Amino acid sequence: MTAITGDPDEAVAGIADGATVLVGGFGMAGMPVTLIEALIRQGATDLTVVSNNAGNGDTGLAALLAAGRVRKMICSFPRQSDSWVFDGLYREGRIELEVVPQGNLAERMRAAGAGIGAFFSPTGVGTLLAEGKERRTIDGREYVLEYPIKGDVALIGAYLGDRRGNLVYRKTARNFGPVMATAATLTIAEVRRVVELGELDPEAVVTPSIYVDRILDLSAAEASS
Amino acid sequence: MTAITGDPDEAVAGIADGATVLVGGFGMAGMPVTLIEALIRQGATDLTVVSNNAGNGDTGLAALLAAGRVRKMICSFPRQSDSWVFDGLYREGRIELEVVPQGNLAERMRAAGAGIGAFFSPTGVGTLLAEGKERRTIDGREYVLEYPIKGDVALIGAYLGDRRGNLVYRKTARNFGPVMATAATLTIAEVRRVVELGELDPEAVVTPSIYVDRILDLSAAEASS
Amino acid sequence: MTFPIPPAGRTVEHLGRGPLGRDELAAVVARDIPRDSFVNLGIGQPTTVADHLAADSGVILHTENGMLGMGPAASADEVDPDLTNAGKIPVTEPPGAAYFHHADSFAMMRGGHLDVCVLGAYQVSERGDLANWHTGAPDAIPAVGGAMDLAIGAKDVFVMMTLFARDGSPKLVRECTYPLTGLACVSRLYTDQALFQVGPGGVTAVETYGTTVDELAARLDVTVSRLDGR
Amino acid sequence: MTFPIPPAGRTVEHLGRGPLGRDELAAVVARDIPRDSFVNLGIGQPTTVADHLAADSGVILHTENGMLGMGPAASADEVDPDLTNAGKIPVTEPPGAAYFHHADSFAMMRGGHLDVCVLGAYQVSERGDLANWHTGAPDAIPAVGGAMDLAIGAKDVFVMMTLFARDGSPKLVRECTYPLTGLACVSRLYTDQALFQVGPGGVTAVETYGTTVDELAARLDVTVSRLDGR
Repeated sequence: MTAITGDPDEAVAGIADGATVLVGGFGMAGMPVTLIEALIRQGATDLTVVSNNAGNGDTGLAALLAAGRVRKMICSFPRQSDSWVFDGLYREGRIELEVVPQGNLAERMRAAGAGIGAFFSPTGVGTLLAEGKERRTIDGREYVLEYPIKGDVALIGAYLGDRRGNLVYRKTARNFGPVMATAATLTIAEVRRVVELGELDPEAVVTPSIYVDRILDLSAAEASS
Repeated sequence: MTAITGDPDEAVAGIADGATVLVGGFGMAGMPVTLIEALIRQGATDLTVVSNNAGNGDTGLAALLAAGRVRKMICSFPRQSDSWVFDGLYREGRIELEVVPQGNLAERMRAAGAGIGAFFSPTGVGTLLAEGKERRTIDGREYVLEYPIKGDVALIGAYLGDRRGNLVYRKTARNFGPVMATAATLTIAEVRRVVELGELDPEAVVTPSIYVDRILDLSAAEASS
Repeated sequence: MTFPIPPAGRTVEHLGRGPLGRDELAAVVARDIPRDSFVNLGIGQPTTVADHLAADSGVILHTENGMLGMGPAASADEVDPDLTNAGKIPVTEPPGAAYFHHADSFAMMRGGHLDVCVLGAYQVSERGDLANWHTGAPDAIPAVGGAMDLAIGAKDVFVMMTLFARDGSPKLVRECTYPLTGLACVSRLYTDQALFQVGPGGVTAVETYGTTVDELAARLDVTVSRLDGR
Repeated sequence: MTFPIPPAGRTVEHLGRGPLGRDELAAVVARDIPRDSFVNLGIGQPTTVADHLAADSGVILHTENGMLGMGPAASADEVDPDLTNAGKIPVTEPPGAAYFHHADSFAMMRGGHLDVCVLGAYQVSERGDLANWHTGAPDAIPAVGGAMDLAIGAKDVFVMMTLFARDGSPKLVRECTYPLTGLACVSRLYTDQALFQVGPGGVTAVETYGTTVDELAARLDVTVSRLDGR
């Protein structure tokens, strides 16, 4: 059953030190900024964060990094024009980095959510990022074996949720949210607004409630703050 | 570019003898009956058909089987209360059968569409249906290696298509259609009606036009017949 | 009638009555499905469990053909050929439902997201092996559907069946003789004669209906423990 | 200015002019994208190819962050932070678009459904190996994004780059010295000096701009063929 709250601190309660945290967003689109700010207050540390980027500017994921809470980043594209927080930590040797091709990153999380033990991907064959990985030729094409990435927690941003926990997204802010929601033990979504049952079109629900443990209703959060 | 026609015979033109044809539907829901009828007239034979069931009653897939065009069925559930056509052919040894667990069937087609070379599935481990398959223990759990199922052709039923070829489905008639659309070289969809560009909600498109080669517009077919 | 949830740690023998009827069995299964669970009910008898879920149970039904939040069977004037359950029976769409395609539906199962799945069976072994898809008879047409996916695809797999076949042979066995559907996947076995836990710890009777644990143990070829260790 | 599509089977040397400017290069790439193609334009210079596609080209743009049918960059009053391209630049949504999540977006790429993908590069080898993600410099922070997925994820991979680096060394090479993005994946190489086919058959010049095939061959360490076999 999905718990719905307007309190960001309640939404992130219980995240443990050492947890693997999947963080949605592609750049700032779909980034669960309010949940990340709450996670900083909550204090969990020694985290492994899985996210496409390694933070932009000084807010959101960048602020979590700046607070020294992240031991390791697993991402596809850490180096951006505004990723100075990560860049600094990395150059000082204060953060570990695993670079994963973006599609393998998404598919490895899908595999975790879909109960797939491992899969052969053609992406990265013959490159540095496939070094040490099992390789196989299937039907004349080369593949490397990729394993699931499972999260203890997923923090995602969606557009609307209903009272049951079904989610819809908005435009390209959808990105990693639906995949991460399936891949974590505890999925927490921030949404702009929670609507009544029946207000979302069942044909257009992207993340069914089974994948959503907690929803932070940003409209309620604003109303009470 | 998606070709749109109101002529069922034009929609199925060029399907070759010996082709592997993915046929959508779960029972009759989502079954592309008009396309199958056209395929019977078109005459392609020696087909391998991949579909969840092996025909119901005397129409659709059952009629294709009855016409003697199918060499082999790959399906999860051939035996149904109204699958007398398949049952008869099978007992007479006139059709080959590969039974695949339903989720592996769907995932093997997804793999074909997604460029995955093979994947480790926990489904079927230790059963007759996994005999002879590569087995591996990953993280303490047993898996069998499953390979993609690729179609030369997919025949699917959808609800609406737009002029570009984007598709939406209706309720549980969605079933295998979206997966099969990704897994075939030539995807042909029958839809109740083709709508103008912009009439489908971009958030709710299930099968983007890139996966759709031809659309049979049933409303146009009826108007002209 | 329904039975109260048995007290933890004690095996309860319901005597002074016969074995459970089909409806009673479905009611016992329904009783044990936790509130607000996500549940898949298999084709056939398991489908009837839905009729015994309390209106306020919060249970959300999954159907393998791509729906979460499935409603009850459709009445004659509600029938929509595009909306069926896994048994191809027309059902309804209550508010809050969601549709998805087959790969997503089975990802949901295979990924272990369902809380409970209820299945029928030919045989269940003391370790929880399940045989429910194929009699192995030479003239039988094999058909598995989603059975193997469901067997490995829920946190708890409940089986409901009669404890004995028509010829009197037990269907709870040391080793399944029918072709397997899944290994060590069943956690609870609901029968007309008794409710058992099965698994790595072997067979434990939770409740009996119209018979005693000792009487049942005498008729079975497996060791049956009691919750209270007697 | 744009160049006509060169006649089949003949290498064309456009003399009496200098090498292509960036806009001209983008126009040549756009010229060679077949009508009604599904195309992914990489971050940076490849993005500018969109500006040279005819309004009636029928080309449908894919962006890795989950959209098919992407529109042009958003003007100031159209900016929507939820709608960007892979370079995180705000774009627009024309009628007929479709959104999907990242796993679906990369399944579309990896599954070979895109017709053309246009990428930048540090180096391309005569066999079509691509190096475009990492300079290998010890202090560089590695960042791959979708480059490796794109490299293997389209029926045709076009690369656009200058033919020579700032230090004058050729970027079309026998073997890439930069870390690879993908093996034997590039089919056509668009440069300021010439358009080449690369692949199993080695390097073939299709067009040159302000120079001759012979002049270029003298400056490159690879064998350059002509379409007409001379």
